[in-house]
Amino acid sequence: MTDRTVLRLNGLSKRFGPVVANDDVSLSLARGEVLALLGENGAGKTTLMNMLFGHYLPDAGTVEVADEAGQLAPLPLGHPQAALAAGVGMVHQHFTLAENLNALDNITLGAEPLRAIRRDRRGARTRIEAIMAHSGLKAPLNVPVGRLSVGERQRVEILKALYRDARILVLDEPTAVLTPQEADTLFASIKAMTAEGLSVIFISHKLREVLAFSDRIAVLRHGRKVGEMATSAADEAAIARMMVGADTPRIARSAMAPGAPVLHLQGVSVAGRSQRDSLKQANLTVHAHEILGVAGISGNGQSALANVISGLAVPAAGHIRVDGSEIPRPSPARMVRAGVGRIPEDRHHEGIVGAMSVAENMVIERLDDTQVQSRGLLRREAIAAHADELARAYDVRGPGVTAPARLLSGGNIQKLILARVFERAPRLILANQPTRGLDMGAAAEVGRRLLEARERGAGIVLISEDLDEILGLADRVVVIRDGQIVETGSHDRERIGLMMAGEAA
Amino acid sequence: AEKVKVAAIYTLPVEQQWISRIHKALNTAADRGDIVYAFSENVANTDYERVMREYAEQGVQLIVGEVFGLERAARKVAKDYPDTAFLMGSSFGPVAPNFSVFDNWIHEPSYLTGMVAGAATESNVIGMVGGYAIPEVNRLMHAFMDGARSVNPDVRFIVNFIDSWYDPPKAKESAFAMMDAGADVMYAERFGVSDAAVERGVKAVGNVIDTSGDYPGTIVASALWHMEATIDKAIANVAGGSFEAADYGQYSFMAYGGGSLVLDESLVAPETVAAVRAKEAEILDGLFRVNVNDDRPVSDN
Amino acid sequence: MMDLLNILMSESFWAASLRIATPLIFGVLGALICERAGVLNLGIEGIFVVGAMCGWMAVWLGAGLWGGVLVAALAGAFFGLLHAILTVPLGLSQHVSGLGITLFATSVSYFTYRTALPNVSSPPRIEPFQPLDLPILSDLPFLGPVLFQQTALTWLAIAMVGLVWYVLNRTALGVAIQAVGDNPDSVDAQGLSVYGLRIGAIVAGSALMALGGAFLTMSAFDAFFFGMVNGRGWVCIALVIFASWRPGKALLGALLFGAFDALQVRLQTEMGALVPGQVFLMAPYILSIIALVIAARSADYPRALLQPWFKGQR
Amino acid sequence: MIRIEPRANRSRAMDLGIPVLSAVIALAFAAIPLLAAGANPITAYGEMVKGVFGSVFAVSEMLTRATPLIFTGLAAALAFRAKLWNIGAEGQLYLGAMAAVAVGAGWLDLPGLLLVPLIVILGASAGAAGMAVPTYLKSRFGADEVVTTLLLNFIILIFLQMMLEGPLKDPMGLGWPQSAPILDQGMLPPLMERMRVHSGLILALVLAGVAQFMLARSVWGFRLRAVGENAAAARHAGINVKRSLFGVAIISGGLAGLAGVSEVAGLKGYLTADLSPGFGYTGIVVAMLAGLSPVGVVIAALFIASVFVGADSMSRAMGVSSFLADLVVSMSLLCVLVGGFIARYRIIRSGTGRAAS
Ligand SMILES: Nc1ncnc2c1ncn2[C@@H]1O[C@H](COP(=O)(O)OP(=O)(O)OP(=O)(O)O)[C@@H](O)[C@H]1O
Ligand SMILES: Nc1ncnc2c1ncn2[C@@H]1O[C@H](COP(=O)(O)OP(=O)(O)OP(=O)(O)O)[C@@H](O)[C@H]1O
Ligand SMILES: [Mg+2]
Ligand SMILES: [Mg+2]
Repeated sequence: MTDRTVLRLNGLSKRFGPVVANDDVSLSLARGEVLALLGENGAGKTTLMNMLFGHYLPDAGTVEVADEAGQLAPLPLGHPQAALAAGVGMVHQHFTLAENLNALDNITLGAEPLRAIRRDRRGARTRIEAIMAHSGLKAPLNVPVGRLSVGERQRVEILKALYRDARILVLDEPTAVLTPQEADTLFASIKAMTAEGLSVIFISHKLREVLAFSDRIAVLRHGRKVGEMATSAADEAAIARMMVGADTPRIARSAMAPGAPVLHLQGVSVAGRSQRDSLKQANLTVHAHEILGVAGISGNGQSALANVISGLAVPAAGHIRVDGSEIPRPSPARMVRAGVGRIPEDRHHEGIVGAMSVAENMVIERLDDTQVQSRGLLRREAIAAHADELARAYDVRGPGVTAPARLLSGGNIQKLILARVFERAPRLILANQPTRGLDMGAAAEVGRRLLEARERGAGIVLISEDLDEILGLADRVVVIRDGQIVETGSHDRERIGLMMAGEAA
Repeated sequence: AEKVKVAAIYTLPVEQQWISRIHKALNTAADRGDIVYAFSENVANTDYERVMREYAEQGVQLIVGEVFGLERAARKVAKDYPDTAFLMGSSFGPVAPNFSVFDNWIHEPSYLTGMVAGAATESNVIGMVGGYAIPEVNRLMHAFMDGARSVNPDVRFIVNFIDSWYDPPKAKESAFAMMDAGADVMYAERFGVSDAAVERGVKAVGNVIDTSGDYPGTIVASALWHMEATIDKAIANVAGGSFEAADYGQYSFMAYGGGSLVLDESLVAPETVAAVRAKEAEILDGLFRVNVNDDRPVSDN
Repeated sequence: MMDLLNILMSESFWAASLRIATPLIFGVLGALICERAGVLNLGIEGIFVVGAMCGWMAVWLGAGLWGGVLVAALAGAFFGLLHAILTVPLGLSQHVSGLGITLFATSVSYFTYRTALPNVSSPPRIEPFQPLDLPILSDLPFLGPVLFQQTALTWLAIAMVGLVWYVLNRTALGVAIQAVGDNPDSVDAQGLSVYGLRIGAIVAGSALMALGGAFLTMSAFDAFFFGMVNGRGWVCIALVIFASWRPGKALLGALLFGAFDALQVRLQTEMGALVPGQVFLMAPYILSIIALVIAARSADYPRALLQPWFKGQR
Repeated sequence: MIRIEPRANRSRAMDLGIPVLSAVIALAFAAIPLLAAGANPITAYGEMVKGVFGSVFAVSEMLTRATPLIFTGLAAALAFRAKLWNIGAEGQLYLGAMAAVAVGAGWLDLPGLLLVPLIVILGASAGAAGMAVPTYLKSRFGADEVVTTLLLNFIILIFLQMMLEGPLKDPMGLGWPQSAPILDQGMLPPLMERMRVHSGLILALVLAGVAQFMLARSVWGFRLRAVGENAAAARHAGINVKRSLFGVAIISGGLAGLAGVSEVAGLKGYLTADLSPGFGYTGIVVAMLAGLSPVGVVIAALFIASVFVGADSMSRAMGVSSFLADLVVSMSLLCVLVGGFIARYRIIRSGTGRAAS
């Protein structure tokens, strides 16, 4: 094994102020191997990879990378340039693309000498096209990246690494924003490349793909490595136990009779900036005691639908009825008043005001409430008490309710939003990608809360690109494609997948 | 004798033409050994009163400056320091016992330069570029225009203000525009105008300071202001303990040597020189009074 | 109406427009480079003053005209470096640092000038750049006076437009600058230095700005005056947005502003009696706002503008 | 390689000490121009302190200079809190001043009890209108407010000159482009006999307190902070972002307008085109030095005013060019900026991080 080792991390540690993000973590990776790195949100996976790539300087530890001849040599730390030169490529959890540039420029960025007075764009294009043909990862090269879909952007990120001749590829949650089909294609391409000697470390919260595509699994918990096993010897329950340190409860879902309609969209059209975010004559009804799953490939009008329900978009045509009464000119405030709870897709950007306190974020939707204010002044004691109570009830963990919300981890931010939404016992809930990027524990908690609300009598619109999640939670599934909403009348994975691709009615 | 302590407070840098004349006269007095001279330049009007009081507190005997922006406040300061002498550029009158005023009353030589210009123009268009349309400027422009019309009734004026004391490139552009519109004599109230005149080979008339050395062959005549008469008079009064509130404006008149005309006889026709000299004599003898008009001058159409 | 037509047809009007636009071209290009890299440089007004003072002073001390241009650029680069250090590695507020640089650069220039020349009544003059009297070209009808009787600095400004365009759009360095202004992480992840690119861009941009100032004292005029920059730097900040951060449009914007200004003096001389002169003075600014309102819909900000970036932090 | 990390434990001593230390360092830098001009720095520092704190008059002058800076500082701080980049306080100041003289200079001969509030309200309204226009252009057309407010400064200043040569011109002013004086009963009362410091200062301090309170404690402040920190989230949460922006635009413009009212009705009495030596721009600096906190604005304004008045007075006492004052102010500003940074962050020099083999 040693002669085939291409990467070795030795005792890496890193702390951020009081937080120990990584504590004496060692790992090794063999040529052609796919290693899955698992762990809850905040376990330190990204931090570990960032040290490997040179974004962070470790407090202790070393990294060794095999050179072309297969000889392990120490890697200078803290320099992405050195990592790139040593053949390490990294696809970051959050895209690191310049959106004003096209894919070609993004891919060649940093690969060409800055002093040169000419670029060889033709040569670069030829090379990239060869890599695309070889890897099966295709993306348009001439369009500004800002106009590409997330799937295309993800592929550009990987192409960036391949263009730099990466022999070790780090993928930090590459499928968090991809559809199952896209994810499968991606992994198939990667698998093919590993056969030619590419070694891969990938981070994921989706156990299905971990089990399907990795050779080996390493688990981090609270910054320490707590286990390593061959994938062939692993099963979901064992991995979950290792990650959380305990068994995760399974979600139980009982059958329920749907009640009265709580949301009725009739011929709703939204003219979006592009084809992607428009809605065409959409009809949709959601009942009390019902979870309606909206499946679809990303960019087929999901955001337009979400914007209509959350009041951000004013439809060009059609009627919206919530709980039986028509909403004439929708706005977020009117929707809140009508009893709509909204879990936004992008929790960092739309869900919270990071610089404001957890407590303030908990009341931000109900500033007119007399519990929150009297005569225009905030009732600070009441707000704090209320926040403490909610944080306890919804298990929002972090540095306290007076701390800025941005300090919370992703999972806890989502819990904050859940608390804010569910507390008001909404009649209708819009849950847009509610578990994206969450670890298993946190995702299970979201599911449990949604089911609880359904029990209570709420109608729920669950928009998700994770078909497993929809199939697990929804009573009824519709597919959104090209701005139109189609009933599926079934829970058949295959059939829904085909409908999403537009190949069956 | 004991040197008189003099301080000057200027709202613009000492390069500004108007201020440079006061500065020069005070420097001359200092070089002569009559005074100890200190000054603050570029003092914002907001800060002006503080600076006045600071100098007064320091025991300065004579404070010279310009109070066009704070006539009332300045007089209040003077009242608070009755032992200090104030000699201030001002549009209003003196206030007993210690607040005297002056102004650049060189409308007389300006009238004479106007005569030169009126005779010199062949296109009968004269361009005038000013900084701001304040009475100090307007009055001299009107005198100049009157002088030009007196010798050439057909003359037309185009007038432009650039709304800045210090933007020579802009003044130059403004002058170019006037020459494009036919002006062949330029009234150079601002820096930059004469430069434009040199480039296009037309004539220019100077104001306040003598720039003929910088633009030989271009400046046909200049109306000069001399502050020496005013300053020396004030210093003498302070030294002699006889400083009183008075209007020193007359010391800028030609009769006191406060204003004068220079003309380049190689550029001006002899009969014009003669006519101008005759008018100059009339003014000096008190036989001719140049009209004073403080309104904003406008272009003829 | 006839007057207006006559003005617009005259070569001297267009020559004046280009002349007035020249310092603005330098300034807008400089500001554009800084902002493309993600940093607003409100130090521009002060850097103009420094350029005007240093360039002129160098020539006055005997450095020669091109020596003066070089000195001005270096002085601008120095203040740019100061702004860069404050805003890039230290990540301080770009607004405040910029205004601070303007105040600092202006007061250093004024203090230096006054301390060096305590007793001048009229500022010393230099022999400025002369119009390039090119053999045949200058005698061409219309184009001759408009284009070929300008000074070398005007030509340098126009050449800079092409150079900046080329560098930004055709070289790896330019691509990297555009990337760092959009998403610094993209540059960092590819092994390039965010700090290096940004600091370099600000220094280079500031050097260009200083040339705008140098034009005022070495070409448009031949001496240095207090206050002679007179807001020209601020105008450039506006023009950058009008230009949507593109060199070609920057040239257009500067020329438009120059044309408005040239038109303004001409209309004022023609119609000064009918309308208060200030109406004309206001016109270039009002038209700039109108142009901005029209251009705003398509304005595409460098996304990282004003955002500090720290290595190893999220 | 250097790294920058937020300080984990910021001590009180540091929070207070570093700004003071930075100011001291700035003064040390000031020795360079002083020596260049041939003056003795040590004597100069003594003169500088005397110039600000040496007498009641000196202190009152410092407070007089600080007053407009508090108003414009507040104007910038509140707008910037909402990420509305109002660079136009200078113009809005003049709008306020124009409104003040328009009603106060004899147009209405009311008793002071009515006239003063009227002047204050109309002045603030004029400033507010001056900020409403760019805010409208921003929300309607997406026109960047940095540019529009900046350009409006020039437009308003030229407009002012037009007014001062036209409708607002004092018929008794002997042709000078200046307004008629505000009636005596319309003036903000002075605070001290024979001193210039006036009750505009009290108004400024009260407004700073109110702003501080409202920002932290009111729903209005909550909305403002939310919009400024994350407009998308605020909008999603049902906050009317446009209305919030307009609200703060009007308050910001109003505060800048009050700076003009305070200068013209508290100090000068009549309006000229050089009323403000850049108070609007300095207000931005004040606001940022204060970390956009209203109470901080008061401290920062006092600081800037002290440095300016002290250095200005010192330049006279030492016989060096009066351009020194602005130079010392700008050096202090830059040093305090860096000092504030050092108080918040640690700069760590680390080796290149080569791995030991
Ligand atoms: N730059 C940083 N500054 C401060 N704290 C940080 C920084 N980067 C990471 N952390 C903290 O270190 C811990 C580990 O974070 P990391 O991003 O490595 O987790 P992760 O395992 O990748 O989680 P996720 O699954 O949510 O991506 C977290 O507590 C995080 O808040
Ligand atoms: N390296 C290159 N080689 C050949 N053609 C190119 C290259 N880069 C761009 N082009 C083409 O040149 C034209 C102009 O390029 P680009 O879009 O970068 O300029 P622009 O952004 O419009 O210019 P500016 O920034 O001056 O406004 C386009 O048609 C583009 O496809
Ligand atoms: Mg992570
Ligand atoms: Mg381009």
